[in-house]
Amino acid sequence: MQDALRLLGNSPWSARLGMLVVLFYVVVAIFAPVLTPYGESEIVAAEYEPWSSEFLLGTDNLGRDMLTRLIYGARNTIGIALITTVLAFLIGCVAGFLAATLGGWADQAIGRVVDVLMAIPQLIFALLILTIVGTAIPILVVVIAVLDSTRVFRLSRAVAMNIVVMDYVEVARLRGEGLWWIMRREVLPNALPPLVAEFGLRFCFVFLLLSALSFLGLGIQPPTADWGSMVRDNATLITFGDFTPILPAASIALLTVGVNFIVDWFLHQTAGLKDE
Amino acid sequence: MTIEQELKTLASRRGITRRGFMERALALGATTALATTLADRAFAMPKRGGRFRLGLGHGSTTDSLDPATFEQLYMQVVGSAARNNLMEVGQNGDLIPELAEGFDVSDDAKSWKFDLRRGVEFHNGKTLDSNDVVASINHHRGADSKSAAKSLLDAIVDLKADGKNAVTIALKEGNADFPFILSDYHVAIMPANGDAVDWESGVGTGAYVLERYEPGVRTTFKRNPNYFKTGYGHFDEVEVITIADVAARTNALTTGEIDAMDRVDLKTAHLLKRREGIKIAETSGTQHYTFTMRTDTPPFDDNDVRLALKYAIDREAILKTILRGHGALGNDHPIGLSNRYHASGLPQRAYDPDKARHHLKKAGAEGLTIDLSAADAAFAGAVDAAVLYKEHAAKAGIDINVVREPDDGYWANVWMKKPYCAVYWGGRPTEDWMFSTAYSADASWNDTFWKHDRFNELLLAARAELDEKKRRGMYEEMQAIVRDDGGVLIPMFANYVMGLSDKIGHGQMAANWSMDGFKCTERWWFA
Amino acid sequence: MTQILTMVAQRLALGLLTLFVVSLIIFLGVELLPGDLTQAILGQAATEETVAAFRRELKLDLPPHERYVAWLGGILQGDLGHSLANKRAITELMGVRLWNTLFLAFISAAVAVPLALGLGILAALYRGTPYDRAVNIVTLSSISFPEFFVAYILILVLAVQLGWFPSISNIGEELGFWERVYRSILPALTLTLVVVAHMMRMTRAAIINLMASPYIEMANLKGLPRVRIIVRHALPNALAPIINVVVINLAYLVVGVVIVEVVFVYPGLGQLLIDAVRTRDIPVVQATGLFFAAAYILLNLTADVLSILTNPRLLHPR
Amino acid sequence: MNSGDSTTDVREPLLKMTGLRIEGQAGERWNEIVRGVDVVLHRGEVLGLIGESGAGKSTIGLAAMGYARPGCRLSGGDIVFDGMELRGAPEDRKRDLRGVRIAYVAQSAAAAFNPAHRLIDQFAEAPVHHGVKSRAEAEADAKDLYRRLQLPYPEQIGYRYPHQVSGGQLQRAMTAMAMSCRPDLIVFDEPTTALDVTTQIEVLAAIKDVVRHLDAAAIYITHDLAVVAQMADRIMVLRYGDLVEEGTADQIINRPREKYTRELLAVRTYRKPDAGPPSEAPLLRIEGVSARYSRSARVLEDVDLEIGRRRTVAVVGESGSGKSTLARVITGLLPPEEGRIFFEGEALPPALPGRNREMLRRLQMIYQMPDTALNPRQRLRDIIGRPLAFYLGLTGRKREDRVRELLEMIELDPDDFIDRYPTELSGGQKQRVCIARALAAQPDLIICDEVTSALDQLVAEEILKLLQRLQDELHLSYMFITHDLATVRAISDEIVVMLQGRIVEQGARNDVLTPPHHEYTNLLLSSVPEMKIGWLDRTLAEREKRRARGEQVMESADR
Repeated sequence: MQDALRLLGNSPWSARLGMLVVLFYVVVAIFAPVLTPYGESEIVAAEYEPWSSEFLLGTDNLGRDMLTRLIYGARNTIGIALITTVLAFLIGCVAGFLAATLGGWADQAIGRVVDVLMAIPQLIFALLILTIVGTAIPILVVVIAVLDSTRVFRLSRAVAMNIVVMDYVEVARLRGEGLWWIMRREVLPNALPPLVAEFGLRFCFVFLLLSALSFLGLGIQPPTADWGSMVRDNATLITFGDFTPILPAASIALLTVGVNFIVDWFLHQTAGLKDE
Repeated sequence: MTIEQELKTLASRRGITRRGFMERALALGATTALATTLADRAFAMPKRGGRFRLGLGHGSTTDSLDPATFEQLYMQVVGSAARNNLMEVGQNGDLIPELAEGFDVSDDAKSWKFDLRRGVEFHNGKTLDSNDVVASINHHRGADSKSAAKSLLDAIVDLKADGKNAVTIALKEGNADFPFILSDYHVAIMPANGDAVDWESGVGTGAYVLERYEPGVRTTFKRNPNYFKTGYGHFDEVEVITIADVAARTNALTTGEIDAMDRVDLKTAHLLKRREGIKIAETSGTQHYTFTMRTDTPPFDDNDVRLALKYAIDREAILKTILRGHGALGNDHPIGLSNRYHASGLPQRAYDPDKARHHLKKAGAEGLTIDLSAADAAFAGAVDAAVLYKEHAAKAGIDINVVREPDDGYWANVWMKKPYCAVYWGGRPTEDWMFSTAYSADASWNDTFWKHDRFNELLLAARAELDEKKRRGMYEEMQAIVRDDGGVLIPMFANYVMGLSDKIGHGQMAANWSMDGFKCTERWWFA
Repeated sequence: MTQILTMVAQRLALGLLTLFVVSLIIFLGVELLPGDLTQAILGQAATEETVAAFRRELKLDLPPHERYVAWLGGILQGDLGHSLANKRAITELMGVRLWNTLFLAFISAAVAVPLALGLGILAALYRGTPYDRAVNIVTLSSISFPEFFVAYILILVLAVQLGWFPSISNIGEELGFWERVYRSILPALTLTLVVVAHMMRMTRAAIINLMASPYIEMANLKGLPRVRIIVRHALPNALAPIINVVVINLAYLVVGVVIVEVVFVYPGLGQLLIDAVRTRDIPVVQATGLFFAAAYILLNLTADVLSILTNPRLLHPR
Repeated sequence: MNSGDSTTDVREPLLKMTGLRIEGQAGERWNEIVRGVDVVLHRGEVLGLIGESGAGKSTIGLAAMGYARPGCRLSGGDIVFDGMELRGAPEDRKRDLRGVRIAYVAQSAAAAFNPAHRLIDQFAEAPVHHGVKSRAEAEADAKDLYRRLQLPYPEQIGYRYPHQVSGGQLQRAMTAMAMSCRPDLIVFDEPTTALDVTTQIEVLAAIKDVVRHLDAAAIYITHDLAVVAQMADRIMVLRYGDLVEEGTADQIINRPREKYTRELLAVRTYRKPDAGPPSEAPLLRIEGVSARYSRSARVLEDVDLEIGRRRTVAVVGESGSGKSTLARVITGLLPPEEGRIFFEGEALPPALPGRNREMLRRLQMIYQMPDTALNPRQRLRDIIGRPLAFYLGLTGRKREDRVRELLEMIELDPDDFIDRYPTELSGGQKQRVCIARALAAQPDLIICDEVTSALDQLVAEEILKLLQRLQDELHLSYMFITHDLATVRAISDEIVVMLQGRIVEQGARNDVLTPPHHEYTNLLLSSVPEMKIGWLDRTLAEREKRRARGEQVMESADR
């Protein structure tokens, strides 16, 4: 704990900025109902009200408060991206550790399945599946998680490969420990740093993929506030130099920049790890 | 608004002549010189030349030149550039002969004879004759036809060439509006190839000769030097480009990469208008948006529920927010202001939560919760409209749950399947056509599954009725019936809003379809 | 040498197997699409009669496995079939767009790869300096922006306000090379911004990773200058990971550019696929999906082979 | 370029470092790792730096080139090379010296050669870059030096890639590379530590010959006093960054003044008392075992072996002799291709999954690298506690007590250590924990795979003594795998000598160590450096003499 604090104390400004940003987003996301002046999809005024003391960032195309939408957007978008990433890591890590620990044909089999999944472009795969099964949020989460878990698999397998050759894993095998114990107690704790870093990066990718899907009209569905569709809904305004659509896009960018800064620094700390 | 702006708006309004414009301008206080300049600019004589680049929000790689498969604006415009019909709807909405010279009709409106224009040449040099017309119409008929126009032409029991330059058509039952059907974009005339027609080559009699066709990308044309109409087809070259993304379309127009675009983003129309060198053109036709209830499914089988839902929507707000005013209020029947027999006497239905509650109570359905399916495939802004509607209905004690359906497969899986959903209708030029397409009990697109005996009787009677006044009475009664009993909620009629470079000159714009009735290529010019 | 040939042959066989499985998945996936082609093509205008007629004509009433076998057989003979929607040969439909996609990928890569390698090497060379930090932060930020956002900003600045480049890529076969390049600059620039960061960071990381190895210290102690150390001693050994990341990004340039194509109206394969999905044009979806998978597999194969070829241990066996 | 400026005063030292201070970075703090050491080196002189890990000897060696590793900095003192101040000198001035006038030979040639380039290209790089020689001259010179260093095929070997050449040859090629510009000073940083003992002697001979021949000054860094005694004129003994003692080789070896030096000299003198012949039936019996890794050549060929109760059997051999494979076969990690293994007369299932928990419990293993044998994310409580829970079902209080007991047994204070992570331990302490973990299972036989070779000599000796005490107290049997004959002498009851997967000689300790030996045993034994000045020269002369007499003298396989 103290180590962690000391580490924080020594972090560069970019990482601190990143942490500040992420912390800010988390607080905003958690306390969205408290922070927002209006309801998520409540129509409170005429559409496209300018910025004012009543509507700090004006209103959107339906007359909903922009600030409220942005804050709820944080909640929805981050929440969904987070759940998706966690799920992707659950699937990817278990598969990756299994492949590395079992080796042999099991490794080959899992590897081939992942190869196949990876051979189909992610966005296009998502597009296909989402048109097949519809775009309910749980489905969206599962589909993206499965697709993304292939990338997690690659990393977790590579990392675990380096760990399973360690003598302490052999000690555990010789002791007669089961597969699950080895994966959970010997491999996982040692694979954590690169995986945590990867988690940050993957979170960003999922986040961007979600907004890309929203942009194509297949992401989170209205009236749920979501940054990707907020950009799309107001995209034409950009041509006329209007700020409104830039706000959610900037929110996306700021968060990913923040996460990337932290990851970057974290990777630097656990040097020698590459960012794929 | 300065005089100049007002005059410009005036000039773009339909129905005004050059003379009327001049009078109005002088009345507004403009000098004669200014009025003349403006009038010249607005009603300038067409000039020849230039390459007209048109960006349209439709078009897909899977498009084909077969008019039987036409379903969206891109192919409709492309088809209209290359081909003509027997009849056409003119710029002021009148039906005028195109490839036909005229027609004769029997008193019962069952037998029709169309005389063809002589000496019209196809792009490949072949002269138009009655065989081409028969083949082109038969292309949509018969058991194996997959044409969307098949049901339109079902009424034809016999179709024959009458010599080289005439065609006779016999109908199952009388229909005074039959020539309108022949102006439909599907029924374009193409060169016959034996019994079939040659649609693959894109050869027609139209103002432009197809040069290169890349489905989903663009189509290029050259002017047809032998075009049979005079005073049409001014551009040397035409390029029709698919630009699906509205932002990209807008950018292309602002940066001058295209000269005109369809479906302006209504949110930014006012900003686009302010751009130098760009003007907004708008026509209000028959296009309308609906929320469609299946009257054969509870709770929509109860007319009080239907009425409650009709009273629970704030049409003004929806028109203002979704269309940003580019349209007209709907009165829960599909006949628009531009239709001949529009029932202007019917009171406009307004937002009235109390009345909605009253009907709800009568139906014993207080605290009603229903799903409303919508997707932007239904119409642009459908989901937003549904969300707004949800807010309005909440005040009437109705809980509407907006279900956003995927755009893909919307027409297959939602429309005519889900009990309450958003739909758009391009509208039809005649009342009979509209009603018999979607409201008569046996219509295949009766998407409300509505059966009303009196309405169906009136429909048959009106179709064969040649007395103008009686006919009007019947159609007005039918509109009232649909309004008060039908399963359709029609909050608004949507204008066609187009963006044009101000270098584009045009006359009065036809309101029957978008892009000057699909005929912008032959009617517009570079001023 | 035979060892290398065996390894390459193995990779090739694996790639073909993967491709086969992918073809199966694509075929089944497309079969599962809801709604069907006829309905999509005829849209609101589809009646039961017309739909039935259409289905019969397209042989959609045959069982799926028969169609799969026929499809695969056709592909093996170089016949991708015909579009259900407009009956054009798929090879013809894909041909032009394939060329467009490759062209865009090529000009983006031509800018992005040398730029990324150069920046990466410089960042490794001047590690820890303000230059390094600046490049790092700029590239980090550029991967953090959604693609469509970058695209719109570029359009706003370079096309709408400055008017330097066209905002849409109206590409046709009749255009000359430079005219094509000119019209593709904005999408290429967007793609470049998206992929440069990844490649640059990987190059830098791969080189820095090696900078701690004893042979780099040795080179230092031979009194060699830093540039020579990085270019001659670090780079050759960092090639495998760099090739890998370059290939991943090249694959992205070929298969992942749907959004850029939409925003810039670039007539590439991605749009073809999206159109085909939308209209349920099964053969086109299958053919393009398969092509994308094949491109990905082929590029990965290339990376594998190049990694083998740059590994002296495999190239010069004992 | 040979000896620099000829006008320099002869008595002026070539290198003079005074009050040298070097700091290393630990997290954000800087710790002093060399604390004011003076080093003086004259032309033609060889200076030995000796000490255990952490003594700062490599750091000092590199400082002679004005170089500090990343994470280190030269924080104080002067470094004057041939009249030039190196500390604080601009980087390109130092670059002009490095490789040309001062050269470096690294510990692991396999790692220090760039795998992407041929040996001769790497040889030629420095002279060509610094403008000392043309490429052609450099190549010709390389071949000369390769010949001088007794590399096989000196004309062709330079055109190979590093991975195509064996470790001993690489080390010689690296020495040649260091010579390429005929430097005035060469820093040898543990050049033979990674080599087998029979190879080491040949490389030592080559280095000594070439240094003498070229009349270069050298700094020779090692942790092995016996080796440095052969190479150096003068020796500096270092500990924790401080100078302990400095003197001529003769004085340090024969008349050490400091206690620490005497301790270093005294390692390898421990001897286990003679146990006599085995009494009971063997605990472990191996019959005709052959094994191979998938599709490669056989690494074990028809091995027979017995280990009695309370006895220590040392398996000795060089790398690649199959001794570690033997351990893997016994533990079941690599099922044998042929042959069987009996434990207390009962046949053991060949593969690990076939063995039951009781069989696994009775056979434990301790590894060479305690760093990798302990999970860095577990506390000692869990590391030692897990076998207790797993095999013996101990939980809660009972388990805790037993863990403490075991910690006391390996001489670590339970209160202090029980909650530590492995990273908070020294190497020796880690190895003790490994022992405790093995003991927790209450085994009958422990396989010790090179358990002392990664440790400093003094620490290693402690571990050996601990193992011996535990054997006496707990009646354990050990199978001791090692390449270090000093360890074998110290701890074994019986010795098994392996070469290329076969057993070439086995028997009671004294029988094997007393002549006549098997020829290979002889080579092994005679290659172990002795703590005597001139041993290297004498041994080489002896071998030469025997060769001259026409006897066949076995040579290192790495030649």
